[in-house]
Amino acid sequence: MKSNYAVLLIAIPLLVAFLQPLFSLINKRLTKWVTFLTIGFNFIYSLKLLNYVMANGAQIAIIGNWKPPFGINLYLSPFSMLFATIIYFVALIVLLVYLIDKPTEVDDRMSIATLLMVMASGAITLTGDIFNMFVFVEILSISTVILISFNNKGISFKGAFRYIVLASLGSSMLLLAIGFIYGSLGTLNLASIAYRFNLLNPVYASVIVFLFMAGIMVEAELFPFNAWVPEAYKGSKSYLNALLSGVVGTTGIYVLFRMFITIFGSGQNHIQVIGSVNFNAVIIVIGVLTTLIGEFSALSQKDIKKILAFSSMAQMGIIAVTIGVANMNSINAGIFHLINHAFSKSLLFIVAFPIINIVGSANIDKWEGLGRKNIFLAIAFAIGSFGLIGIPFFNGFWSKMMIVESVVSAGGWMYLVIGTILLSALVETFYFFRIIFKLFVDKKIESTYSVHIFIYLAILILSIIVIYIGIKPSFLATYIHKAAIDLVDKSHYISTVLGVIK
Amino acid sequence: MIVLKFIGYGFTAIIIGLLFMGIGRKYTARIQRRYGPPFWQAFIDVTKLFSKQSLSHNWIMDFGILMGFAGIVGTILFMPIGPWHFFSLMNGNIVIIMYFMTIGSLGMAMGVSASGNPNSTIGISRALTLMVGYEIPFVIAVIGLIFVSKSSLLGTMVSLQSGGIMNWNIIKYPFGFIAVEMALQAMLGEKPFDVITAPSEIASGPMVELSGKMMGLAFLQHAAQIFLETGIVVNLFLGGANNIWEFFLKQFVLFILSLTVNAISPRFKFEDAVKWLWTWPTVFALIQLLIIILT
Amino acid sequence: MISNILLYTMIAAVISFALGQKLKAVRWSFSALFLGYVGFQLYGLYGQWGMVETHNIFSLGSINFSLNFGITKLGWFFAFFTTIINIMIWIFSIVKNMNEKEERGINFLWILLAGSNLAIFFSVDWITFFIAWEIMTWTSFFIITPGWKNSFKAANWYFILSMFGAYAMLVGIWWLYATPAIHTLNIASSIALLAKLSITAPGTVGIIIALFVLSFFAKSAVFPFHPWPAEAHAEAPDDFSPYLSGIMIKYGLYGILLFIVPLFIQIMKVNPNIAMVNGIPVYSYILAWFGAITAVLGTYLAIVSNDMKKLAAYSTVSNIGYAVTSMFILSSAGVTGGLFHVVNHAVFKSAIFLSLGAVKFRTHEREMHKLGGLATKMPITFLTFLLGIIAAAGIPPLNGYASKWIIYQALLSGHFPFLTTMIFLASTGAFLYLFRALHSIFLGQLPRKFNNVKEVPFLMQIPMILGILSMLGIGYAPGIVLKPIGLAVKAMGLTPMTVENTLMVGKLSSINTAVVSSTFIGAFFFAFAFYLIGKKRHHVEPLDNYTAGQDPEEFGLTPELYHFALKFYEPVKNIFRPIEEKLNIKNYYRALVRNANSFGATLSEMFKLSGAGSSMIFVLGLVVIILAGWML
Amino acid sequence: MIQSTFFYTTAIILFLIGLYGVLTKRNVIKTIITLTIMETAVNLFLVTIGYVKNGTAPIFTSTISDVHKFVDPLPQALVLTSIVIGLGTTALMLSLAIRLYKKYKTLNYLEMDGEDEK
Repeated sequence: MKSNYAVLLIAIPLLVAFLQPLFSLINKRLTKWVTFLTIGFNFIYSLKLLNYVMANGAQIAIIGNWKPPFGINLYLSPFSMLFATIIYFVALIVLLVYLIDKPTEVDDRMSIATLLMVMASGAITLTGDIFNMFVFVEILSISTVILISFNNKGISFKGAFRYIVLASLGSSMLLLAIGFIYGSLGTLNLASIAYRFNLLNPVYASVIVFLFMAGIMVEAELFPFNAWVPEAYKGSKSYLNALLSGVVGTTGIYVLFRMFITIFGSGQNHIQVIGSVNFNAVIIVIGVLTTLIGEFSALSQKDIKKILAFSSMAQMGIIAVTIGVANMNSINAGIFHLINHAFSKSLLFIVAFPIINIVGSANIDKWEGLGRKNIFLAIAFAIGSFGLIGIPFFNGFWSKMMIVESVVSAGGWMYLVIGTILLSALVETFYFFRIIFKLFVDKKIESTYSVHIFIYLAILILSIIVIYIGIKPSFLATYIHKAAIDLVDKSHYISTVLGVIK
Repeated sequence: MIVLKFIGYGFTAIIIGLLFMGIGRKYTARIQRRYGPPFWQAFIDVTKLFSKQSLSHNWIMDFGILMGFAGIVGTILFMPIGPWHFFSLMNGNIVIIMYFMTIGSLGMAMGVSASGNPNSTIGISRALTLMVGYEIPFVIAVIGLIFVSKSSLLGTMVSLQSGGIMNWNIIKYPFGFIAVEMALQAMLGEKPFDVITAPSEIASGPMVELSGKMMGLAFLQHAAQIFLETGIVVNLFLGGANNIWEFFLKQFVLFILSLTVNAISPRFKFEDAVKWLWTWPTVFALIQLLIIILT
Repeated sequence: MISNILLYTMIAAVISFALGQKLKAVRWSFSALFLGYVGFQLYGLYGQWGMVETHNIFSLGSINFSLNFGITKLGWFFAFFTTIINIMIWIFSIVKNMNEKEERGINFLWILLAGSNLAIFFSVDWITFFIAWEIMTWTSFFIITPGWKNSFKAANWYFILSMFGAYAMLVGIWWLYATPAIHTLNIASSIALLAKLSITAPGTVGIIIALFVLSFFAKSAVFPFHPWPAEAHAEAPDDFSPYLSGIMIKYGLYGILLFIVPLFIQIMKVNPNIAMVNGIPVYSYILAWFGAITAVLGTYLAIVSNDMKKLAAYSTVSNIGYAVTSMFILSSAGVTGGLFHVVNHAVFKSAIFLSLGAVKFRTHEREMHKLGGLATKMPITFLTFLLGIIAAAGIPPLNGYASKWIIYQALLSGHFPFLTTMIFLASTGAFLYLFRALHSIFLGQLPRKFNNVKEVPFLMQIPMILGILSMLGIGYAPGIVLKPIGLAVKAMGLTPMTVENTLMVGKLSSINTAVVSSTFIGAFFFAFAFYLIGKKRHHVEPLDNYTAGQDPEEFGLTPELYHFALKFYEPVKNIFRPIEEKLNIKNYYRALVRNANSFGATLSEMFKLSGAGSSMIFVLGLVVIILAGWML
Repeated sequence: MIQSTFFYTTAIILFLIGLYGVLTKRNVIKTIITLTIMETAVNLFLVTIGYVKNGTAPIFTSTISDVHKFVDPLPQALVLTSIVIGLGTTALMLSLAIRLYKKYKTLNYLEMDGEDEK
């Protein structure tokens, strides 16, 4: 069974993380390279697996020869592999910048945290066991907190502390939900939960879904569980924010997708989350509120990190809406948008890093005239924002078109939803254009900071991807199409994991 | 031939206009218990002006004055004067007439404001604003007439009024006539609407910097304008005319009417003039329009 | 073929970008030449109606995204005329950019804009239309921003309103698509299907129309979106203002002609139970009123503004108002008049803005009271402006009156007395502001600091002279434009007006433009004869003037002091002041923006609470969600 | 059964106490303590799920072979894991508290001001 080796995606980073102290004995900078190479391996291997599952359909990887539902299994499908690949990819690009960032005392420890974080995210996308998921979510939040607090500023600690408080609250909820699930269904395997979830008393099921939602929405940056977002983003380094939004946020939304559509979902054409409550509506309302709050809050900010933080929050809200709408087109659109957001937002965060260093401030008012100093960075920032706003022939355009289409076609009160979302998008467009305008103002900036070639490389790769998806989205469309089908097809998920059910 | 006809039309308009002006001065003087100049005084003035040296600040001034005069003369060609039609009836379109007329205003305005005297410019700004004032009631009244005659041609309107005084629009649509008559007072720049020249306020306004033949041309323009504006009203409301003398007579009646009001009125404050035009005549014109639409 | 042209445009844009900072002259000449080539190609496309080119982009789920370009009569007409005007403007900007500081990448954006301009007119499905629309919006935003010092604020007025419109259109497009009875993205078939749907579901059709109308109105600055041109046109670079005013603002009108007007015509044909006023649907009548209000409002705002570019921009708004009113009359004359006015306005307003640009190029002054007496210094510019305002005022024999005449024909023959009155009011008011601009800039006293001002370079004069010629030409023979318009009108399902080169036949009357022109010339010669009779004139200095007997030097009179230009129409302002204070849409928008900002600031405070506070939000939020969830 | 109800009730009460603390305490240390209380409550809850009255360890021996008497081992495993995670979290939070104190010389969250804008 080839697919069983997929465990390496989790095992190797874990192993390397524990070995990092040894490497740091040789040289602290070495740990960075080790981290980079490990994630590089993960990326390449997951890409291979992605192509494998694209061709051969979903696979499971069994750990310790315990067949599901008794043992722990990994579920390798186009959807999970696609997101694992994207997470590893974004992490890889971010690590490119991390490699050349100026050395600090804590390089080795930071490498461990980064490695664990990326490992946990990848593992969350792959795992087929709910408790396993919980553990990885915990690892994810702990390592994220560590990463944030390494910046050694008051606000980093504040942000980190706020995050860990909320994450603990969330994980308590998550654990309660898992307890309820186990108490009622007697299993922790996702597939068997999916198989039997509709047998539950609807009220009981609703409690579970609510608790689960509260737990995972902390990571997914959805209101009202996202109070940590601005301070944590502000507190950590700009390129690490790319990990926060491109990896943590993406993972959170991934879990929402997987759980609400496949596991808790009804598995019919228009997917409804099982329970006595209209969860689809709840998620849509949460998404809309998040979008509205995120965009309007971003409008009033001057600090680029906070602006981008609020913006990521808002984008997560938009994707949450697509989860709630839950028809085939909206799921396609949501996946597409999640991918686009991961790329564009990472690009923006990474570009912001050298810009902050050149200008010496994260305040956008001080960014005036950057285009004269370094046109490349300015254009890259513009590309990232265009991708995010959805200017035609940049990636975000297509996914936003699809989102609008799917939400509008749902009809009814969705017109209100799309109205609010587009209003927020208008606000977003405004504040991004404001920044871009400032970049190209005619003003002189004095700075001696020279941008490292690796940063350029990272920016270039992401810019090219953003534009390439914009011009030729068809190559991504095949992946998304299969991923969406995988996501929606509940019975296929169950039968793949548990074997054919008599 | 056509050139001769053209010149004939132009001179008719000028001569009649100057005659009216002369008679008007005499008439006003008599009302005000003065002796007044002879009725051919206007001709004497014009001749005198053309024989004197004139001052000009630049070529635009000359050009503007010429354009002003040309605009009015050109407009007269579109108007049926009793049985006379310069063009075929098809062209006597009220919309074109109203727009062609403005060449005159624009030309005059351009000419005098090129002189660079603030008094004349103030006069022009007043003239243009007043134009907005009087054109509204005038246009509303005209729209009503166009609706009833289903044509915007003056010729058609005239022919619809033929056959006795009871067919005249003044009898059929009296409110419209009242509105237009009020507007005509402003069009002719007579009191209480003589805010444009207002000699005691802005030193004759537009005319302040004109002299010699410039002044002469302005004089001629004014004469032609009197002819044109009264002529339009005659065509619209007084049933046109079967021969030109009848036409001139009707024009003269209108002109005397307006002179009478002029002789006994004070001057409006400028804003009040416009406001007044937008209230009373406009209300009359609207009443007329509503009557036409609803019947 | 069309895709090739668009592709070349992209390539040209990249080439221009690659040419670097130093080769300014090469770049601008290259792009002007390129545009000439495009114009030539477009001319060759005449007659190939119905040709469609499809490029698939991708399909996902049940949607298939593709770019479809085709040639419609209306589209070709717009594309061709805008390109011609565009060439005029670009010739102007060669010199402008060579002599002034050129923003990096501006030319690149210009070429992209020209490309999206074509794409808008050639798109046959809504997705393509929307894409072109968006590209046009953001490129123009970036072209406007490097203009004057407040340009960013100004561009935002434009941009936010435009984007608002674009999003409205986006919802409209997908609503169309989501409606089972329509389910198409093709523009032409969506019109037919919508018209049919209006029988069974008038509400849906009404909302869809409203969404599209919002978008088009926002772009064309129809009331209540009228504030943006004054900001954007005024603050834009001087060579871009003609484009904004001449071409860009017409996209909304194109949209109306492309979609709304044919839709109404179709609805009138297939739907017997639609509510009608005066023979047109009530909706259409209401929209026509929007146009009329715009016309009057634009005129008023132009009258009271002191900035010359603002004045011209408001004039544009009011002209758009005429065109909108006329189009929504839905009669043959109405649509023709609206369309014709669009072209005429494009010509004369570009000429006006070009001459204003020329004035600014030499004087660097924008407020009118600081200028004056430039006519003798810049005769060609003056002549362009003079003829431009004559055309704008609708005075024969220039082009503006021909379209205004048709508009009046349409309004009067359709029995719309009050609309006619509004339009007439606006049109008469136009004299006020146009003359004011003429006087304040070109006539009156020449300030001493401008004593050495020269006429602009010859290359800059070329487009102005072209403008003069085309104004005169169209005024003399409107048929050359009206004939292709007739084709487009016929394609909408109306009987086109009878026109010949110099003859326009209306329902109420007909007009021979040649006669009108020759009358004016004849009258001028008549007047000139009098002029020759009179004694020779004598030239004096401008300041040698009537001063009520005072010696000018005694009380320190300067040309600047003797130039009456500031607060020119204070009386008009006084008359309208009570109304203006109550109905200021601009303040309303400002308040909206302010409130959005403070709303955002309030919301973001929520994220600065203590750890306990954020936990509170967490828990309370969860409780609320659970409670609300159970209620839903 | 009485006992498991008792445990459930205790778990809920503990959870609510913890929640109350989290929501009201501005002091960093107190927040950490209350969070730990919450975790304990959840752990207690989990253990109770698998609890069987008079049950035995889930190991087959010669004397005990009644499967129904077995206590479910899985919740216990979960709780073990969760305790470990909780330990890690608490340690992390405490270290953050130390850093916060060093930076701001206070443990009251609301008094940690300044240094917000760079």
